[in-house]
Amino acid sequence: MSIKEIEDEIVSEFEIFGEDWEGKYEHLIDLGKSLPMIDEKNRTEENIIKGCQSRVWLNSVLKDGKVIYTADSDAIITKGMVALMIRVLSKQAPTEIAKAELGFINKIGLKEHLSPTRANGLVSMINRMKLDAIKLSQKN
Amino acid sequence: MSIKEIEDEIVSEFEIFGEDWEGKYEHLIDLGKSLPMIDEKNRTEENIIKGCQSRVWLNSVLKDGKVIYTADSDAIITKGMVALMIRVLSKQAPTEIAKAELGFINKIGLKEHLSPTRANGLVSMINRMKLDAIKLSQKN
Amino acid sequence: MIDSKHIREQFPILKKWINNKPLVYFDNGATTQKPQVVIDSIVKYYSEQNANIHRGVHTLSREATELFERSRQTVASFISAKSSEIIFTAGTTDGINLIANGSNFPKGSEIIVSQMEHHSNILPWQLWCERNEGKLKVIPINKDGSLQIEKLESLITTKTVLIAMAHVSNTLGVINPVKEIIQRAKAINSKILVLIDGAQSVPHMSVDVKDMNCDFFVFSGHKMYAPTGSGVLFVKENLFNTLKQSKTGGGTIKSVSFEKTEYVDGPLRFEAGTPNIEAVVGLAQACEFMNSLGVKNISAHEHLLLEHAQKELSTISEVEVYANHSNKAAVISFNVKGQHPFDVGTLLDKYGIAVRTGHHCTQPLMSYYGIQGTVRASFAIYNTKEEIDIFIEALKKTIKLLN
Amino acid sequence: MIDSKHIREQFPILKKWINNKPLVYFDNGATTQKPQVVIDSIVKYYSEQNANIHRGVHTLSREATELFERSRQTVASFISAKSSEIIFTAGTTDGINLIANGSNFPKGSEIIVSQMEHHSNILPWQLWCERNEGKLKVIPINKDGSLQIEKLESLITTKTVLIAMAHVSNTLGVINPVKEIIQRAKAINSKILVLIDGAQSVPHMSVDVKDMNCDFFVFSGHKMYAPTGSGVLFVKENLFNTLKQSKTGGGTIKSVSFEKTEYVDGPLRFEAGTPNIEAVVGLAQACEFMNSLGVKNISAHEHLLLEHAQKELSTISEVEVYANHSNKAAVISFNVKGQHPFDVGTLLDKYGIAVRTGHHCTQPLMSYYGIQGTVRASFAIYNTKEEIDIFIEALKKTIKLLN
Ligand SMILES: Cc1ncc(COP(=O)(O)O)c(C=O)c1O
Ligand SMILES: Cc1ncc(COP(=O)(O)O)c(C=O)c1O
Repeated sequence: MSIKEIEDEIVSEFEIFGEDWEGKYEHLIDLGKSLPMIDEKNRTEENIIKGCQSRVWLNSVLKDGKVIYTADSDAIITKGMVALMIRVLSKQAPTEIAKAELGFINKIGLKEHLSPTRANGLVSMINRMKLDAIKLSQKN
Repeated sequence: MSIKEIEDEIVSEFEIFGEDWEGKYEHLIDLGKSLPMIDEKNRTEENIIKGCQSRVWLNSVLKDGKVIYTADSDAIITKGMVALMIRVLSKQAPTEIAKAELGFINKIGLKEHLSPTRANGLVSMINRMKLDAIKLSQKN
Repeated sequence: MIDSKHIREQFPILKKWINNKPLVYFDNGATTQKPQVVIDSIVKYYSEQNANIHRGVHTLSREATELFERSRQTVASFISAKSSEIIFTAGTTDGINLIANGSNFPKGSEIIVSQMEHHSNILPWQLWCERNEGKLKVIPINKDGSLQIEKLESLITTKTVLIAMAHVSNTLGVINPVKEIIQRAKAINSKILVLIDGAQSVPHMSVDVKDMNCDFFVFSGHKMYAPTGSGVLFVKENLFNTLKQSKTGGGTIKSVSFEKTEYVDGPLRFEAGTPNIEAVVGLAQACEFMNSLGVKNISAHEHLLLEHAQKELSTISEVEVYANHSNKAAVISFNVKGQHPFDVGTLLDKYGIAVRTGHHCTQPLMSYYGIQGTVRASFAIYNTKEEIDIFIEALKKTIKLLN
Repeated sequence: MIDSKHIREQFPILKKWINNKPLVYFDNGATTQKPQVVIDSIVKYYSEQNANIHRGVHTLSREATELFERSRQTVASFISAKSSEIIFTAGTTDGINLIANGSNFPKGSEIIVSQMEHHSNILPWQLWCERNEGKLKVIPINKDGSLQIEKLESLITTKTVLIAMAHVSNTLGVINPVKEIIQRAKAINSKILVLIDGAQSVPHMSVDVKDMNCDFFVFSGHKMYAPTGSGVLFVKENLFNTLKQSKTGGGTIKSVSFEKTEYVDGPLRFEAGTPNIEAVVGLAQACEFMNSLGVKNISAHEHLLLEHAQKELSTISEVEVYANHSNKAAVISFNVKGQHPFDVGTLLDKYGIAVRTGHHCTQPLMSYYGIQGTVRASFAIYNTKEEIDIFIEALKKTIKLLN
């Protein structure tokens, strides 16, 4: 599926919650819990993205022209957001990742997490995902 | 005349101006102009009282138990105020000077010159006049 | 004693709804909201009184100067100081830096802080030590947040020049026995200076710097109902001449030439540039607001809130409260076991409750407890028991959501 | 172009009467009055938006942070800078001190200022020189207030590290050819840094720091319709890493321990403590106010006032105007022959006219002219030709009274 298609899928998945933010966050927390843990060897200083409060670890590799991301966070809500980002961007082509606009976050009503001042480092993570994708594609 | 009597005299002298501040200031300026210059030898660094803007020179001597002040200023309105102060306090006994409240300034509608923040150094001058009086009386 | 309804009406922001819930503002340790009288004093200042001060001959300038200096008097009385001991600053951090940059301590001196200090009362001294071969020493604490003051004597050496410590911990709320510490330190060496960081005490309790016998005392207006950008540095009168200027410019001088500048004495020497006149006027208004309620009444009300919150929190088994200390201002730091404070704070916000999460600018204290951060609820005069009940309900739901 | 009546209505204080006369406010060089939109932005901030910024997870804090950072963007655009180059300060004086205390200049360096500098752009460098065996050199001026820039080359030596000078003289209004000076200095030695004091330029004319190619640029909010306590220090991006911190504390760090502190990069490293959020929001609003009128239109209107005032003053034989320079902002300094400026100012105030008298924090400039002080009338967007006529009438009466 393309990035756009996955985004649309997530949007309809979240639509059922409507104004029920508790349901929405419960789902987000579940997503966080079910995200596979990052390999212990990839939990490095280099892979860390520091927000003021919660931390994110991100590892990126290129396989058959697609970027494979694994990631983790010490805060579960952040980890839920991370899970969504991985679902959308992992296994996509670097060029597609670089130009993704990720409008779905706004559409599912979680745009507060995208505030440039948000303490959770999610914005930095998205930037890092794109940067990694570009770097990896240039290396090969 | 006592300090109080001179103050009263000045108050009635200024009463004729009523709300006519131009008349009042004209009179003040005239008083400034007619104040005898301070002796050149008393225009010393030591006798200077620095306001932010205009300067006052004050010289005090004790004669027959009374303080004789001479003073000057480089601004004519300040000098007018200085003239009034001298008229009230000069040739009075140190103890009387020290306890004078000088309510006449308020009564003649010139209290803006008494603002502790006034740039003309008048408040400092009054303090210095009292201080000099006390010092002179203690010396003898 | 305190009529909450009446007080709340004076704070316009408290009418706000957040995420479709009425705002419950428990982030007062970070900054307090402002009462209408303070907002009005700003509006009045700019609508009727604004002018630059000190040197102006014209009426507006003279009146603004009088207003400014009257404000200095009000603020001085508020902490039992003289107005000639009050330097207006931009805040607590600004005041501490002014002392750190202006001190005349010899190279190699030792400075003592405590384990619970705010970064603003650590970094300026760390920097001073770095640049002057100095040594930073730390008064350790106990798990309940109390200082190990019995260690004080062994920390003090002949090189000790300053003790810099918080009156009240911003993270734990613990009230430190500053008067006793000052006494003990000065008994060892009367030349040791003591700086008290009152950022979290002045908003909540009566402070008397004379009785306390501190040498420097700093606080921020914005944490005590006053505008942002206002702050106070108290300097004991006889110490003014020992302080170097670190910031200079307009308003500090008697005379200037390229060869030689003569500075004025007293507070004005340290207030270079046009001061934040509006904020100073607002700060005096905030002092009057607190006086009108009675600072003792404020303490008492907030203490009731603290006790209620502590009691309620203790019924939630997942909650771990830090510093179960008996002498506290109305601040509680806690964590939900196994949960990140960020998650707890994010969900509480969804319920309309504003708490602070994270390290609260006290990373060394976090290291002591071996944690990344806490959730902090801190109360002010306009908070109510009902709000605490709403908060406890929301916290229970939050815990459920996270599990 | 500029509808004076409409503009005046936006400044509530202009309705004031002083000594039974309508206020004529010509003390804009000291501080400007504030338009209703700026006052409203403060009221709105405290009534709906107030929270401490940067680290908060809750909605109010997040929104306040966004507002603060959006304000940085607005202010940056206003002087054609990037927002990553904007440090918020408490004012011009604060910004200059931050550079003086943060610079890494080697001992014995030489710093060049001009004869017309404000004390705030002299004393910090004088202090630096005193403490670092440095040397302060002075660009001389001509009677018309122009700089003797032909002297620049001979003042610069291999030890010159900085030129610090005003964009516009606060006493004379003269606009200095800063772009040319920067070009000439950097042609001699590209490492020489240039700090421009824009306190009197930003309020009155379009400023483009990129085009000017200065390294540091400072100004005050309160002189450009914004709240007291707001100020800006522009630092060219590549110079951030050369600046030491002179003020540190909360908000500047990545991590803190007693052993080692890691600081963040960029402007936040220099904004220790809770910033003056309200004033920053108000400053952005003031930029928008000026943008909405058009900065070029403001300049043009003020220039008309200047020309009218100069023409009228030239008809009074007793008046001596300083600096008959062709390139001026709307500032006039003058004296009445044989009269003390204090007397002139005091009487003008009686006629409702607020002018500044004295040395205007430029004593070295006063020494150059061999005078104690001047009377200064300085104009802003809300002043009118009619006010100048009232002023001229009052000045004539004043002269009569004094003679
Ligand atoms: C040219 C100039 N520089 C510096 C300053 C100092 O500005 P502030 O008092 O706002 O720090 C002023 C204001 O008087 C000024 O006109
Ligand atoms: C104990 C303590 N010290 C210092 C500070 C710093 O105050 P400000 O940010 O107002 O400078 C704070 C505020 O967070 C504090 O709580």
